Amino acid sequence: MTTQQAATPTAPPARHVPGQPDMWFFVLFESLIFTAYLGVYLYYRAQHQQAFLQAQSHLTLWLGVVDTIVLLTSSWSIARCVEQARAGRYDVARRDAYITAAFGVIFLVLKVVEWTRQIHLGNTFSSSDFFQYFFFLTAIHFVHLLIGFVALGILVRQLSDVKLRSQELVETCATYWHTVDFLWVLIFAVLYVAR
Amino acid sequence: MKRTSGERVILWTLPAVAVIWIAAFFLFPGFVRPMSPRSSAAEVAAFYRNHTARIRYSMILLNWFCVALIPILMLIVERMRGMAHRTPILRFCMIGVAGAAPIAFLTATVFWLLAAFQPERPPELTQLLNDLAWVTFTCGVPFLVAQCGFLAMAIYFDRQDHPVFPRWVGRFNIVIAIALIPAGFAGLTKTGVFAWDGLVSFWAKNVAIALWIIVMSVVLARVIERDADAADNAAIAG
Amino acid sequence: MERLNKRLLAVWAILTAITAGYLWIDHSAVHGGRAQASTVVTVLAIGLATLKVRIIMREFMEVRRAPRLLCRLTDVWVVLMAATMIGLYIAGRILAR
Amino acid sequence: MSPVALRDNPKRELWLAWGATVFFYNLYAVVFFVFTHIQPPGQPWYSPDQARTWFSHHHDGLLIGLALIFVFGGLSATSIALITYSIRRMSVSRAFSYSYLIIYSVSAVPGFLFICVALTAGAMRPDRSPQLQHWLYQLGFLSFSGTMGVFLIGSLVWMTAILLDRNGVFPKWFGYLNLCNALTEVVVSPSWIFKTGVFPWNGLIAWWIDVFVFGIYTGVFITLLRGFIIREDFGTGPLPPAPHWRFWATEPAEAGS
Repeated sequence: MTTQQAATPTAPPARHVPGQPDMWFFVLFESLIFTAYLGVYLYYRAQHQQAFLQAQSHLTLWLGVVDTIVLLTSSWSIARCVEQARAGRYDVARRDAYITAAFGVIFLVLKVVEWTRQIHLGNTFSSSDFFQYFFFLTAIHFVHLLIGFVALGILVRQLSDVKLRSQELVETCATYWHTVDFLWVLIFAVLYVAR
Repeated sequence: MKRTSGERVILWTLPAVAVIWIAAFFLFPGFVRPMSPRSSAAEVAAFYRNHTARIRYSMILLNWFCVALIPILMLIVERMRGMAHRTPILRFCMIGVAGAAPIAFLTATVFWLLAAFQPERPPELTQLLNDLAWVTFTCGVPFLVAQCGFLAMAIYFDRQDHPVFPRWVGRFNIVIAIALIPAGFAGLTKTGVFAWDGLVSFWAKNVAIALWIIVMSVVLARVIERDADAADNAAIAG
Repeated sequence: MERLNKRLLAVWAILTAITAGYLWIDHSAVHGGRAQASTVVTVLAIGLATLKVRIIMREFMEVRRAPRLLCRLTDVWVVLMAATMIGLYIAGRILAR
Repeated sequence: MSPVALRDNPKRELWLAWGATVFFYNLYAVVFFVFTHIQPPGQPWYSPDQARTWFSHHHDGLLIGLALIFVFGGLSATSIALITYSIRRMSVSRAFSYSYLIIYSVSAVPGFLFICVALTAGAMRPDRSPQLQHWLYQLGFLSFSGTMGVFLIGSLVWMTAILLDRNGVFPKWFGYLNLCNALTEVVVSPSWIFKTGVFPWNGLIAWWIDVFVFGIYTGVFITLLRGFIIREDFGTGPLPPAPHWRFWATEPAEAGS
């Protein structure tokens, strides 16, 4: 009961599921839920195109592009982190995890700035159909990203504590973070670019 | 080793609580002759205007003491530890409903107090609050029914040479549960024995609750005395 | 000093390039200073986004090194997501007429 | 299973609680969808007159159906107790199990008692003024749907316990399903703000996607609880795998360590 699992870094076997297979259940299930949200949005958008286009023109596309690149960069960092951890270079891996967190924070700040700007423009959760979806989708994604910081905390703890180190858990946390990233890629495309 | 210290203290709070409850019951003018669901809005409003003070003070009392039975229920839950059960699951069931039932009653007192807070408001509003109070009070039996059911089942499963509670207590709980059930249907009619002022939904239900409290406290007192004596003997022997 | 993983860098560069490509798509959807509704732009945006999702899954999430079942499952999912979104958008457009 | 076998079965308490859980959720579905027509929900944008008509239209079904909930609603405690017990069987602190017990027991009152009281009061006097019927109508639906958010923390408590558990009581993927469920529970709260579109109490996103996820979640946990009872050995260490059907049984990790 008291002894922790002794996970020593080993070379990856020929083919293995990254992280706990259970996390992949979450990835697939949560993707379905988001597909449903985005599908509902696209369906209603297609029926009220002028209103949506008009409201959508208040968004700043390049800000969305910057958001996306920031999150992609954080994903890249955590992918490097996993590789370094696998190679047993835990200090480098931890540095990559901090870089990931930094880009995550930048994303959160950018989102808050964008929300504040839209609210000042008079675009709120209840002002128009488009902004209902905008605030809902960005906010629920925001919550996912906040949970991502919990995952990062677990990951850093795994890397820091010699007794805990479990490559599986590191990969599990990274898988969660990538999921938050690719969900944003979808949200960005349909909110900012779809016409 | 069971720790029974203080259980007698909790048990002896019951007579005090009972006195307060009985006082509050008779202080509230809507209980002694239960208010009729057939009263018009004007009659209901007049009732709240004429008895404002008594309604307020009785309901404030009940507001304070509606949770007073929880410590007694926890005594029962502690006794359940001694039953010949494999799992604590029935205890968890009891704890779950023990909290919900007083909160439901608390909600009813809030509606009564709200109606009496401003008796001069439009009669229809007073009647609405009065309806909500009575429906919550009368129909709000699910947790009590379940409580009796869980306890009966716990006693039935307590198969040992010296069961914690006598077997008849289990059957008694079933009878009480059955007596409480019709009150859940009080919304269906405004007249007759099933209406919220009727023989079944009001008198049978509330007498059943009173009877349950009396009988269970006597049974509990005996068990607690028995355990306390056993503890004393063990202390002397040790 | 650890070696830079060139493959991950290339993946990041491709993903960023596709993202920047959205600026060009958006530009092409504007006619006469006003944005127009466009099924082509929407389908292209969703298509590129799901392509990016697949790249993220394959490379960043290391699905390419995972058992074939997970490879196929994620591919099915990418197609499912794209088809659902595009299908509902087109269904909405048809119903709007 | 014959009654005699049940009497001697050491798991009888668990099986009865499980049976009561199945009964309760089925009763809930039948009452809400068939008897009362509370589901699919009434329109949030109804005018006072329409709300009044809704009450008189559903009069009998509402009163009978809700009376059944008034009588059997306390059985909701059985699933809570069973889940509390399952958390206690894990290798985590009992604080998790007691937190779950308290959160879900207390939530029962706003969760289902308020809607029953409000809609019973409305159906009892269909001749009440439309404005007041309208208020009861909104109280009923909003107290029912709008308070789903309290289950956020409850779900997260269960999730954390499952993910930390080393006894293999539940598979880890179910821990993550708890997170999916928790995140859809909060999506219902826009029903406090909107009357039309996809976010009110009958909205596609705020209600139906959530109900769909909750339905899957409930079905899964009832099935997993069954597996848990089958595997239960009344010990404190890792739970043995299911005797025949290994579908949901994760290998008790780090056994013997």
